[in-house]
Amino acid sequence: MTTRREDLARRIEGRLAGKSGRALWRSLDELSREPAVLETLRTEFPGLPDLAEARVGRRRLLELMGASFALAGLSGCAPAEAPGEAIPYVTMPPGLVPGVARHFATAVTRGGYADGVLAIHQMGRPVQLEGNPDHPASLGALDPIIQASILDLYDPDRSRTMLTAGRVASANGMVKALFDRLPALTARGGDGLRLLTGTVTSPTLARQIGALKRRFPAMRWHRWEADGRDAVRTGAVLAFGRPVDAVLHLDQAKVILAVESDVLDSAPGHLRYARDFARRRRAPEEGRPEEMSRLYAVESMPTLAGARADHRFAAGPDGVEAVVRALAAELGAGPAEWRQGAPGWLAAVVRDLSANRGAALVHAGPAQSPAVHALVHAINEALGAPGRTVSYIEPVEADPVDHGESLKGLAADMAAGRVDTLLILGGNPAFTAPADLDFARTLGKVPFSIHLGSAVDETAVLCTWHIPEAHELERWGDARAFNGTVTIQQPQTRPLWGGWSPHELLAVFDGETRPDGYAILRATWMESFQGKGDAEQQWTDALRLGVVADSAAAPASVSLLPDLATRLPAAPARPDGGTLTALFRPDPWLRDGRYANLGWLQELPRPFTTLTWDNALLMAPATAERLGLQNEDVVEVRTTTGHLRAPVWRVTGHAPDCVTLPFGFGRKVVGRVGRGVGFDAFRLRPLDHLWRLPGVELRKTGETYRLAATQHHQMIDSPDVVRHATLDEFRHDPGFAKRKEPSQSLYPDHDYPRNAWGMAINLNSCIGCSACTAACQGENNIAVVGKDEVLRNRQMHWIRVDTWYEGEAEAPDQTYFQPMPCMHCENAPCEVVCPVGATMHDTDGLNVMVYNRCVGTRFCSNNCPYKVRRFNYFNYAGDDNRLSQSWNPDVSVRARGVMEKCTYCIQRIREARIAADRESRPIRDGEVKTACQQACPAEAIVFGDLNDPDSAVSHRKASPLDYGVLTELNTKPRTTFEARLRNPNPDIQEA
Amino acid sequence: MTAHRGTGHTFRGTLAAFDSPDAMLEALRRLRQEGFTRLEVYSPHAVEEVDDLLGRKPRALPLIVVAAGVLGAVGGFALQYWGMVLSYPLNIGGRPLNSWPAFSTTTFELAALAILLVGFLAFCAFCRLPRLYDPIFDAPGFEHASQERFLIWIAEREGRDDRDLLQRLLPHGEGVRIDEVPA
Amino acid sequence: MSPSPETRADLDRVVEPGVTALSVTVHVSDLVLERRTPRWWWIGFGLSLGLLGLFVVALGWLFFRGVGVWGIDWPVAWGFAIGNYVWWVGMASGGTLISALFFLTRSDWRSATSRIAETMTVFCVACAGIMPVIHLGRWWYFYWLFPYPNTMALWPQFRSPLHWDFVAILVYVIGSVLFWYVGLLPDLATLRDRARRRWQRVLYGLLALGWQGSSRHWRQFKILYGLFAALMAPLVCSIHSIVGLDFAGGLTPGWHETQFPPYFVFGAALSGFAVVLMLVIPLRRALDLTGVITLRHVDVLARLLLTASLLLTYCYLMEVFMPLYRGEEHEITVVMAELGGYYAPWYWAKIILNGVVPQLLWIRPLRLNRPLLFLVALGVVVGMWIERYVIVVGGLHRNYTESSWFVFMPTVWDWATLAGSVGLFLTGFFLALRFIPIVSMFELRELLHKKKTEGGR
Amino acid sequence: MAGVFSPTANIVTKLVLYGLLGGLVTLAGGAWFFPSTTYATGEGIVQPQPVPFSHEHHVGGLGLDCRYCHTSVEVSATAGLPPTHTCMTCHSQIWTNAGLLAPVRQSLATGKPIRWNRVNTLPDYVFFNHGIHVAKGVACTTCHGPVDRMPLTWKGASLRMSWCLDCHRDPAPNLRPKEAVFDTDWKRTAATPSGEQLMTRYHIHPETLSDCSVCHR
Repeated sequence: MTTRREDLARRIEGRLAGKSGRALWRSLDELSREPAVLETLRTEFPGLPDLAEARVGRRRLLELMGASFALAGLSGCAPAEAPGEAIPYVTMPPGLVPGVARHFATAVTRGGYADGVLAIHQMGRPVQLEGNPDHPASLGALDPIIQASILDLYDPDRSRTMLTAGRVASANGMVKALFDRLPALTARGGDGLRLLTGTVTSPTLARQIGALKRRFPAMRWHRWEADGRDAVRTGAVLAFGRPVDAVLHLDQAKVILAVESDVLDSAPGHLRYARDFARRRRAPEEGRPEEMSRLYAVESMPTLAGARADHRFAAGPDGVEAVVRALAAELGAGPAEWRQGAPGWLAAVVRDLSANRGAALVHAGPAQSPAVHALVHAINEALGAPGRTVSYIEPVEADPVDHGESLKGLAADMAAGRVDTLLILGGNPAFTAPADLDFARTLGKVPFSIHLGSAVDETAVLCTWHIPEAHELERWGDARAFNGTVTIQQPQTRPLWGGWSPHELLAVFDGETRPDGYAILRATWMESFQGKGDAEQQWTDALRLGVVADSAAAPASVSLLPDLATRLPAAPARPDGGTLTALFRPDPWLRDGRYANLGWLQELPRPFTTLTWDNALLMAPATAERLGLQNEDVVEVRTTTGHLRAPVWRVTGHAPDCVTLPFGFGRKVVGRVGRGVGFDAFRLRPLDHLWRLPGVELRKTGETYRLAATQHHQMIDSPDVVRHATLDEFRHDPGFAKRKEPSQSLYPDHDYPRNAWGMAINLNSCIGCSACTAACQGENNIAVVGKDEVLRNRQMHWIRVDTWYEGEAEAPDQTYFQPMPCMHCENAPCEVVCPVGATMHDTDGLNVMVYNRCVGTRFCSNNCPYKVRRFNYFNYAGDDNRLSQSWNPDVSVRARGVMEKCTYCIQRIREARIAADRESRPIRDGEVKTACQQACPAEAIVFGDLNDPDSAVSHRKASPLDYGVLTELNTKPRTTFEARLRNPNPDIQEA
Repeated sequence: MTAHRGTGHTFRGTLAAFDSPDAMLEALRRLRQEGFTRLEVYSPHAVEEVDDLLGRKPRALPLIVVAAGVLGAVGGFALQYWGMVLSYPLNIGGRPLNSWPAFSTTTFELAALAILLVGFLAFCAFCRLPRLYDPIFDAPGFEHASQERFLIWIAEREGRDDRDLLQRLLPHGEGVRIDEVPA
Repeated sequence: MSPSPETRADLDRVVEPGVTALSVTVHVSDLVLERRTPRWWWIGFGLSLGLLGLFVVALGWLFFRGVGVWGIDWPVAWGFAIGNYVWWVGMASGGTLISALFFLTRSDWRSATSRIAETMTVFCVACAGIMPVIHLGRWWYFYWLFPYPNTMALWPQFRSPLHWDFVAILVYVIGSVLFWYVGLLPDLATLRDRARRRWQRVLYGLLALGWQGSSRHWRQFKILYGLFAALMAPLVCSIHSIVGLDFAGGLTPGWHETQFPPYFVFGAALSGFAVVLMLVIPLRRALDLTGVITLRHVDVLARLLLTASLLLTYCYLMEVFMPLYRGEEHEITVVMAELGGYYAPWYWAKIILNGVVPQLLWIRPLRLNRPLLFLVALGVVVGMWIERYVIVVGGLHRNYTESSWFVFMPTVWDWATLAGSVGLFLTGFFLALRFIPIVSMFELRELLHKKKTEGGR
Repeated sequence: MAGVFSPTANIVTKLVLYGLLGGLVTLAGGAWFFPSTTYATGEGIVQPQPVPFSHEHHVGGLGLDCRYCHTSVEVSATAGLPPTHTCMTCHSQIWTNAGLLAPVRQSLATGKPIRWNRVNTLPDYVFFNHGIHVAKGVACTTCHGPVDRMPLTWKGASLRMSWCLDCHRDPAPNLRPKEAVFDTDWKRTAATPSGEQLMTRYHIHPETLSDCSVCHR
């Protein structure tokens, strides 16, 4: 194998000799189509169908449609052409059955923290990710970002060769270059050797770095995570004197105050938290109304938690901190003067919290100041939360330090020329570093710098060496989850482009020329398994289950330090009227920009704004009103750190007097997808104001910039689409969501003797995280269409998450999320109007779509009252540059001119049906899970057989809250919703 | 020798041309009284009375067309019934397989189609069209029949010489004698 | 032929004095056979060809890239193509109504205008027939709508209004072409006999199929033509009812209208008469036909235009009244959106052009003022296109699901397709002007004869 | 003035009309019959192969079971092609130097797979599953033809949609007892249960089998 890799490398070197800069990247791109390269790749992975051929194979569908229609139609498919090739293995991998999917447990990290996944393999290649039910952070669910990592794996824009100074180099060259430096370094005890990583939770990496430190005492290890949790860490240190991590138990929490909390969007363990939260919100319809939790939220920029809150209060950053301080004071954790100026509603909240001592919880997001976090710890203490609704564990991050300080130090040393060998393991600091560090320029001064990265990015081009990083699905590794649980990451395929893992790179320092990641990892664990019984057995179990048994972090016994209040930094001054504060927030999907080249994420509508393919300067409608700004007006943003131009977008429920600058966009050196998308907010983000920067000036430029939003009408008009009530109303009238249904019909009642598939979507559970949309996109080969098409409202998502506001646009009383897949109406209006019968019912009552019969009249879409059908206006799938083997082979790739829509994942139903029929038994409940159901962290979506009274879905539909949308049209939808319940605090309602 | 040539005249005969339909009709009437049977009229537009004088009643075409219409309708409905109920029955939007109200429009249209096509073909058949050549076209002055003249063709009666008789019968019209119509 | 003071008598005359069977025959056939092509023809034909070229380009790009080149989006998945289709097929009805319906009513003013009307129909239908095909996402599979035996063992879905429509337009194309051609036979024979150039005699000889004008031919001709007329009249109504059902058959608010079938028939008639007027007014001068296409014709057509406009206006009122009366929330939303929403300007333009302006024609002097009449007709033609456009997008852009509300923004290719189709029509019509007798000669001979026997009026 | 056309014109007209009619009939007939020609279906067509593998010899002659090479046929959508190793299990012992088998040995040596030419293929939008058919008593030979008599493998059936539907609508005639599914020279005897009996035994419900979603996703 290695030999073949090397002569690939040599061939590539030959091809690229003398090329540099632009030309280099372009030819790299061409290279990916080079027969020579393809040849090597294919023989490297017999499992993969030949890339070129696979492409053709996939395209054959399209050809069939475009090709001469002389006889094609008469015969249904073209006259027999050469059927192409069939390529078997040379040696069948053990346990592989061609055509049968296999699951392997591993983990994918996000900001260093692991989410357990199952990689689903077809013909020996991973095609999809699902959550690992045995993993504490995932419990079988997945968020869009982790799901998209499979797309990242197959991203053709990932870097494929070693580069030095823009020229292609061989691995040996790199190893040699590193070896050459070792003697000098050793002599200096490692002085000038620096390591820069993101948040590290990997025990193995920690072990390796530890060893490296022992060998080079003067080496320094720097950390930088752009959307990191410095404030959380510092807050803990302020409160307890040492860093600890907090693990929440929302299933125990009756009353919760979320302080711009990321508990439902992105906090480590948010999937788990979402599930616990949702369970308690479903309690009333399951007959335990007293268990329903109550959620308060105070925040500047809307969060998912805020959207689900029973009472949401918008306040600027200063206002938020004032609230927390006042709350602390009320609970005796702070001086009385903090109370003054507290908003009226706080009293009621305090009463509610302290009334539920031991079942109350306060949580603050990473964008809040350390003071807030410290106070939150104090408040929780006062509320008797520790041990009940929150518990403290030893930090999951290895050797936690303050990332900001750490990076600052590195920048200073680089500027001063004290760094001569710099290893950057992942991450893209040249892009994400605070503006005032001027990191990019100083990085250029480092004589020998190695960047290990999965793609050529802003940092790669500044380093003397770039090493293609093996994707997490391509390499051996380990990582810890929010509660410390370790997962061993096993490679799902050989590195497609011969990437290196950080473990392997560090091992080069131990004199290894071809380090073996597997051996390195195994060493760590064999050691730690020693003396705990059969190490080999534990190792295989860990691999099989995807978690290392009882590896969760030890609980930390901490006690609150006295006189916390006095040690806190002063509260931020309330900005005098008029001046705006800028809030820096990560884009929900691109985070710090590392996912910018993933089409799925670019096109996934952002919560609240429903924006795609762009970031925007977000502000409250009132603020926009005051400044005379409309959506899409371009303004010049001036701060002490610089200025940039950004389009404006109004966000209902945003706090006044502050504007949000989402970062992660505006990448410069990036693949084809992420190029020229959005503006770079990092350019304004200073180190000492990572999350909020006062004194921003906006100047209207008079220009406008079109933004691609997917929902243009968000204020609820018709009361029937989203039905809701308060807990009390529900108690008095449980059937409030029911309406009079049309009783008689012209049409006969079809009966569905075998199965009657149906879906129930619980609006009490749904947190609007879009995991369903992303999962559906991956499972069903849904194409990415690009900004121009979204501007024409041609996005293809089969299940969309509608976002509704009620009340006045300023501060909406309520935000509702409603996932909308196909309703699979029994009297489907779409079917009747199709002139070729391309869509019809099957015996299980599914509203199915035969893509290849569709001629594209689009009448079905016009006639669909729910507007859930999507049309291929162009050859979207064909124009997509993703590698052909990344498509799901169980689902047709749709061609130009064809209508498509949610099929309840018919491919999964058919698979289960065949399995069941082979054993001549009925399909068991839960045997078929749709992709959206699988991914939903909140268990909002349940799918199953309506003929089976004991099926989960039948139970859901038996709920009094169950209702169908637009049933007055006598469409008889199979997909129904459970109405949303709110649990408002009566005291506040009166106020 | 008396073989019909489509337009119903024999080789020998007389072609009389008139400037007005009334004169033509007058002559025709007299010819009938004298017992001339094999006559044909060529005119630039239809003249109602001619048919009565020549005693010809059209019946076939309407019947054929009606029959075609009925067949078209029945066939049209049968086609749809076959496709939707018998050949490949599918549950389309929960509608009954035999959605006859929905089939009615197509049934009507197909009936109309049958009428149009059959009607035209039958018309061609009855008029023996297309027939690019006919001896009558070679008759001198015949081209006026499509413009402003009204012609009567009087077939010569076997073994009789009607010249004087015709002279008498058509005094005002200028009769034209044709000896031989080149075949 | 200067416009003499128009008295009652003038308005009753369908033929000016001094026009004889021969003079008509000679004049009309010489237009085709003898007269050298006038400059205005060349100019007009050139422009038409230019537009036709645009059509070709537009379709080429469409076929190459896909229907995405148009502005259609989600939820507005139908745009210009369908609007154009309804518009063209509507105008086509004008010819059929005049030549079929008024044949049955034995209206003597029909004879001189029928040929122009029918020819117009043929080319309108051609334009209409193209639209539904090119609007398909995969137009190259349009023949899947034919019920033909295939190895997929599949059939079209006969319940779909689109399929009714497909059959209807097919029958209508065949019908109007046959009707037109049968009506042409005697005149083609006349051309054959009057032609002096060899190629003309051969050409028209072939086209005339050997028509002799014998009593036998005339007899069968009369029957067939009567039957066709009796069939085409209801057929044309069925076409537009079905086109109406394309929308009424769907449950989209604003489309699901019981009144649509008659509504569309009225609309079709209105636009049809308008186009005939737009053609007749200039042609009677340009081709020196004032002798046979008299003020009476103009007057009658204008009255018909007015009548149709009144009928349609009633439908417009109902279109607003019924939803309010039914009180169905979404339908009201759509009505309100049309009255005051994004498409309000279009909506009101349609009301003014189709409903208000034609009311001028109550006044006879205005009715007889040809330039004004031409403008009114032009307004109606434009107005009718707008009506179709508003119907198509109106219901879709304010559908049941508020979260999908969005508007339709046409692209340059939408406009190119529309303009191009006009080019196709004009090209065809100009060719017809040059090569076929644009007035039915034999019918006029018949008419003149009838008039004479009735006593020379 | 003489007429435009001579008498021959009428004959020519007739000829042209009959010609058109004939042409139309031929065209329709052609369109009707062409799809069922082997040219269109590829039925019975042999594909050239890198190694002239003979099912006749291996199955008919040596009596190898289908599953020996097509291992996944019972459990998977695809029957599976034998890896080079499978060939070598025998051919490392016998015919070790046969020139015909050079490509096989080379494949093993170089690790480059043998590139066979497909004989049967379906469009990408059709999803066929071998496992379920085998499980319900549809034999290999039912669709692939008399494999045991194929010196070089040819396409056994048209694989047209209508061909699939024929069986999905009326499976009975094509069913045999499960245990005989891989038996290439099986004959229906008086003892064999009827197709109807097998349908009940294997719970086959034709009314569900012509659902579009059975094959199209």
